Amino acid sequence: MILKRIVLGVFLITGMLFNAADGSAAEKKAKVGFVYVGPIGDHGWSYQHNVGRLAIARTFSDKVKTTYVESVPYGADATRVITKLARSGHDLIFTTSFGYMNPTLKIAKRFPKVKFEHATGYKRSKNLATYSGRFYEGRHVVGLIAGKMTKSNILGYVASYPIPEVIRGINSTIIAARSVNPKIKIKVVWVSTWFDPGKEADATKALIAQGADVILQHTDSPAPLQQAQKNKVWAVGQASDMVNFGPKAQLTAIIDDWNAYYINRTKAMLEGTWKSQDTWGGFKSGMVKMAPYNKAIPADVVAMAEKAKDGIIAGTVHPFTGPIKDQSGKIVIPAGKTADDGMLLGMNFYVEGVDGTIPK
Amino acid sequence: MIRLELRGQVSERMVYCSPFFAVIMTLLSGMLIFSFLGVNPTQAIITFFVEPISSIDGIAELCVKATPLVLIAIGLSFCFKANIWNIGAEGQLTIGALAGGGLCLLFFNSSSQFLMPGMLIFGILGGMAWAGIPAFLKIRFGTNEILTSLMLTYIGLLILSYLIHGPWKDPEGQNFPESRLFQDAALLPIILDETRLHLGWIITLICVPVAWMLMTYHLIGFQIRVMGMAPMASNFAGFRGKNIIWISFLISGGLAGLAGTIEVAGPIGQIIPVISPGYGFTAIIVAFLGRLHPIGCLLSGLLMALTYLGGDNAQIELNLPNAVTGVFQGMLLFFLLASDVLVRYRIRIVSFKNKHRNIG
Amino acid sequence: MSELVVPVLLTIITASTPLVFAAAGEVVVEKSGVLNLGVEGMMIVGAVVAFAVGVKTESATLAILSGATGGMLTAFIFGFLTLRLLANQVATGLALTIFGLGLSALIGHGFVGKTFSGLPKIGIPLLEQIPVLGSLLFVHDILVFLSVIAVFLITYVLNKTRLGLIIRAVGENHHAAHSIGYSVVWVRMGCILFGGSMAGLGGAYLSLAYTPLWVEGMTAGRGWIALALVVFASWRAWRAFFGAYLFGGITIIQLHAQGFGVDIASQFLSMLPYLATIVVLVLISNNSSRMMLNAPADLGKSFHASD
Amino acid sequence: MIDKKPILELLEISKAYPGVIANNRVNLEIKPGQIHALLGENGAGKSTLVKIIYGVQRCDSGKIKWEGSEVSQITPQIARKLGIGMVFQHFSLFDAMTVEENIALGIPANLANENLYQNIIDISEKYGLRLDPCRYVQTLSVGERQRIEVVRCLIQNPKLLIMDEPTSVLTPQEVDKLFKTLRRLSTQGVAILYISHKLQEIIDLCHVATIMRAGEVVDTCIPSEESPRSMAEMMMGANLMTPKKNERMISEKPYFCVNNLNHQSTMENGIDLKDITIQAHKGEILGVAGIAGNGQNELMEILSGEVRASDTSSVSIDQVSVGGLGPRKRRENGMGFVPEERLGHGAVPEMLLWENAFLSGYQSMKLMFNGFMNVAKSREYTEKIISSFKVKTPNVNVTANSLSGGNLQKFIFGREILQDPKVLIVFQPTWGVDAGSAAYIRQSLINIADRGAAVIVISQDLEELYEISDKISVICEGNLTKPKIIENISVEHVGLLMAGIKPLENDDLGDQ
Repeated sequence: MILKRIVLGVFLITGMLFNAADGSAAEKKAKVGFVYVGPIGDHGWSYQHNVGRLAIARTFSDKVKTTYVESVPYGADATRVITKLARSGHDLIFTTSFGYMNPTLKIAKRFPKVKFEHATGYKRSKNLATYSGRFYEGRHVVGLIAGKMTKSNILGYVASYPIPEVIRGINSTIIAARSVNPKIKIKVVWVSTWFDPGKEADATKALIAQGADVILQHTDSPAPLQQAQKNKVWAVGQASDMVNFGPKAQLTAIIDDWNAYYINRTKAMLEGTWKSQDTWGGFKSGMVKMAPYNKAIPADVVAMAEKAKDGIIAGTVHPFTGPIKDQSGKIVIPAGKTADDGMLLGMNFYVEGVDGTIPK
Repeated sequence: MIRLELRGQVSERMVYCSPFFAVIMTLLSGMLIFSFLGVNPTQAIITFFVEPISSIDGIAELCVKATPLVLIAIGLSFCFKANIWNIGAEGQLTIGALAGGGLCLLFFNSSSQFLMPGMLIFGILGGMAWAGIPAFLKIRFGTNEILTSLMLTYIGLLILSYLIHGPWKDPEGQNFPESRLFQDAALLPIILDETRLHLGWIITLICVPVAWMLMTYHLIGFQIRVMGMAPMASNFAGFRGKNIIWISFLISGGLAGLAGTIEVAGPIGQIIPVISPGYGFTAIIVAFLGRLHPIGCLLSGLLMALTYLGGDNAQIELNLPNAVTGVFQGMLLFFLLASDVLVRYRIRIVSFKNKHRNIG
Repeated sequence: MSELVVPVLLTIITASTPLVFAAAGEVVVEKSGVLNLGVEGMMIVGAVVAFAVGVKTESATLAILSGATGGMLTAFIFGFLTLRLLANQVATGLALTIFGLGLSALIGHGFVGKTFSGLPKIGIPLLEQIPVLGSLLFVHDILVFLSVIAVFLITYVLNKTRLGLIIRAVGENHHAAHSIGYSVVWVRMGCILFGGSMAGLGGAYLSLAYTPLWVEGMTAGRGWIALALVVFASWRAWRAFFGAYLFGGITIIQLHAQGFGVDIASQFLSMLPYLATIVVLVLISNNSSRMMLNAPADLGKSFHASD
Repeated sequence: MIDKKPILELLEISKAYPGVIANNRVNLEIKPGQIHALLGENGAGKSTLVKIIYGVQRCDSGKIKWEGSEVSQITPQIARKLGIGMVFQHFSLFDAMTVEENIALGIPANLANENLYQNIIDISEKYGLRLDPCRYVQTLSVGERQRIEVVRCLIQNPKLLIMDEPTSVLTPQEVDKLFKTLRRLSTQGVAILYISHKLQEIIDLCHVATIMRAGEVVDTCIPSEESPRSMAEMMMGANLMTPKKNERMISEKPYFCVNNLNHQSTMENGIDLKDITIQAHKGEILGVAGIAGNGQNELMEILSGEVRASDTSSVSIDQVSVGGLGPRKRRENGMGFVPEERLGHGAVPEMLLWENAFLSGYQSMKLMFNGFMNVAKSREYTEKIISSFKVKTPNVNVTANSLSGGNLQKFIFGREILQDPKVLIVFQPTWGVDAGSAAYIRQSLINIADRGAAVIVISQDLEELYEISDKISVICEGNLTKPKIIENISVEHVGLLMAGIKPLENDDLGDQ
């Protein structure tokens, strides 16, 4: 206890010496802050969030000032940066990666007046909302198209880490693909990184060499698409429309579109209607979008894809509708039932049709 | 024409003055860059260097950030003084964090007051074990320790990745790659309310004089220095070279492991996929900037930490990209390293004409 | 069989080429007695400069040349600091990496999302028509050929020419080299610049051919691997070449093995190249006299004429 | 010869290093065919002067004239082009390269062609300097290494050959051979600048001598008209002190023994020790003569315990086996050591004097307190060394490398001797030490023997061994001869033993 007081005393004195520069941030504009896990130049996950930030800046150019901090590592640094944002007068702070969950929760407790939004997490509090995209809906549409476009009946999947988000995407794809072509198999290569263009390209080549003729990816760079273009096979863009990296190869892309959500939440904050909530938006809310379809896809396939998309929006189609068997053939979702969000969020098994096992 | 002239003796004055030259040079060229980027240079410098530490919280954050850097750099100083190139502190930190954190996960129900100290000890042992491998290989097979310690870093990071995606995943964490949150008994106590300043900083402050005494006035430190400066003289005095290799590896591994455990039991509070944003590598620079002296390491660790805090600040306040921090940091280091020359050499400006007369 | 093996081998070639450039360049640098740990920094500057020029001019030749120049200029900073101002080589190299990563992000800011057409494949007439081997060995882009030529040239120059003799002499005993009249500083500066341009070419290969795009941090640690390869190869360019292919090979084969459904945690598969390096290192260290003969005796030591 | 024009003239050459004036207004001229001695103590500025001539160092002021015309800038390349060749005292050779590569590096590029191999063989045969161009330098003896340097010069047909202390590593027989070569070159019109501090050699070989002291030329003379004594006094500027030997009590039984020791060298291309037997008595100085590289390093390592022999019983003190002990434990048993290299072996160059005193004295002088260095006590001990051995230093807080060679060597001797060793083993005690310090060190060796210690001196300097030893053994190719009483064995005899030739006559002469 005595120690604490001494330390406090020392710090108070030093603090006073330096206090001159503080307290100058008396601006009228509301402030919205973003924390990105990667550089905004990754052309993937962080890049798309930054697109959303720019949308806020455009929409509320006279009312809101946006700031961002990029390449913030998980752990001690994340806490510091988020605290710094909260402390420097930000009203709404988006922390855009899973690893920021616990830091954001802790800081939200300390700054009850600041509103926080954490992407892809599941812990909420009064001033901490969560949001994420139902990208598996997009993967369903992609699965249907891939199922129709493949000649070799082998799909290749470049995967990052075996977390539920990624496994869910793989399952959603194969379920959809097998619904139009039961002979299809999917090969998964784990690259153990979110971001290494070279390695992603190598994994793509490995998949192509083993017969895959549609490449899907759950990593961040456009390298797999670019490689597919080079090898003249199909591929699907990730996070943004990557068509200029593979104009011939890209069948479509699953776009993370945060613009509408970010604008809505900022508006709610400005109007005082902001409430903590969990948003898991899909096609319906516009958080997940499909990029324009490749001209080479036959019209009936496009129509089928669009129909599935409309069905998902309408609620008549669910990508995880029973009967769904896991790899051992055991029924995990009985006929007529659909997977609930809890099951989806914690998904850690492969369904039938996936080659190999989930790395442990 | 610039000419360097060897000083007869190391200039004591320059040992202390040269860092200031470096900082002034960095400030000047930094201002140049900032005005080039269209930012008010004075404001940028204040944002970078003054504002981050103009509050108690800021100073506390500075110490939190500096803690692992200083600890590891002190440990590395022992190795580098002995002319042993351990560049695998990052791996030793990771394994230390896993050992310390693993103890906590093993006794996740425990609220024993011995848990936290036990974790710190385990962390030290873990780091020592990982550093012991290159030490063993060097002694037994003469294997180059630069390579083995670097390779072991990659392996350590992959072990972390494996554990966190597999056996150590939080059972209630919806399959996300994070461990349980550590219980309170496992966390380092906060020593300054309302900040994140934790016991680890006190441990660091204790380590500095202890390391200083050990290095300068203890037989162990003496042996290490003799071995580094003149290995033959070390043999002459009858010091055992193998023991010195062991000791210096174990000290640096132990301190890196301690730093790792302090990170997970301090600001992070759980095991996450990225425990350190490269502290093990940054600390190499910190060690050299600190002239391999514990006090120097403390000062250079604080300076290094300040550049990170300043980098956050520059992004938040000035909307400068993270890349500017890297360039700025690089420049600061270049100037600091270059200014070291003044300690041992005198700079003479020689005009070209003059030079010719001298020779003729 | 060849339908399966050829693509694997081709992938190994692309995966290894950037490592070959960077490692072969560093062999020359270290042979002259300089330890430059900033390979990663020089590589990524090379990558971004090459890509930027490539996008602006649409000229592959200009892009490659400027990639080499970018790496060389970055290396010059290192050379100036360590040779003229006698800064510590290890710390300066590490600082160079931090600096290079930052600088490349600044330069590359406007080039994210841009594309480059990639490097055209060149076939060697006649040879390319050999079945299997032709497409494997004789149809590549210019940089792949260049990397092989560079390894041959470096091996030749270092071992068979006077220039190589001087470089080795300077790395072996800089005081002796100075006293018989060689400028240690300039020989080393030349080697550092050469090493920088080679690292730059390695980076250029990444951003022009391997994955023709620019994203921040795209070298993803390859510079460090290249450094490891130099010691692994006990300072011989051709061994660094094979080391790079071995390393690339293990990485690629584990990706392919996954496609075949080999059931090991991906983390353990990813460990293989690093474990293999340690094992090989232990094996060759046992023959320590051979190691010693190749290791430049004055590696990492600063030189000042009046010392 | 006298009316010939000088080939090289130095006018008012000055050069200063921080804290030292190495050359002060030096004038010198050398004529073709002349063997010109440059004589001076260590540190007199000879080496700096020749480095300036060869362009390795630049002078601060002064002029250099070559064949009558001024040379504005000299680098080693230019020097070689002019026709200057140089054999360095510390060879400028590269261990990990072959003889041919080493020679190629030191000659102009146009000579380093495909004929080089044959040229080397031709030259070496012509002058009787046998060399295999394919060998790696690290496998060669010191004598062979010097041949590389000489051949490297001769291959360029030099007009001036500079030799910096060439004989310090050669046997008397090898010296004769070298002199023959030099005389032959001289008759061919080659000027030779011969640097040495060995007076007899200069009298035997040189036509003219220039004598330097403290950076200045103090005298010139014709050596054949001088005696060693008169030249030594010119060189030193004072009268020489010769060590006094006293009658001593020599112990009956040997105190320190090595019995039939065989040892494989741990060094690359080292010399294996074969069946070594040493019996050192208290109160006696045993000299071990030999040419460098004949196993002295290995012997020193074994005696000091830095390397341990496989048969641990082969080394003993007072009948107690110490063969398995390292240097630290051997010191506990009353041994003291002075290795050959002062900087880096006997002392840590960048460490302060008191830390260097601690280095070997911390046990016997009890300079430690619970594992910590007792700084005050270490300083006190250092002060004592400095005062009792007349070490010139401002204080105890200077680094070892700031002391001159002689002062540092006195410091190291003081450090060992003040620990009062029962057995003192020294290796090249006065190598590179100024004559004043050398005499002091020799006297202190005699004094400690007077006090009853067993002393072993391993040295290449025969004069020195004759001055101080009671008995002498010769080491050659790892074999050690039986010791002979010094008065009973001639220098020539020792020279033959050093060269590995066993003289037949009088073999038993002088055995104890």
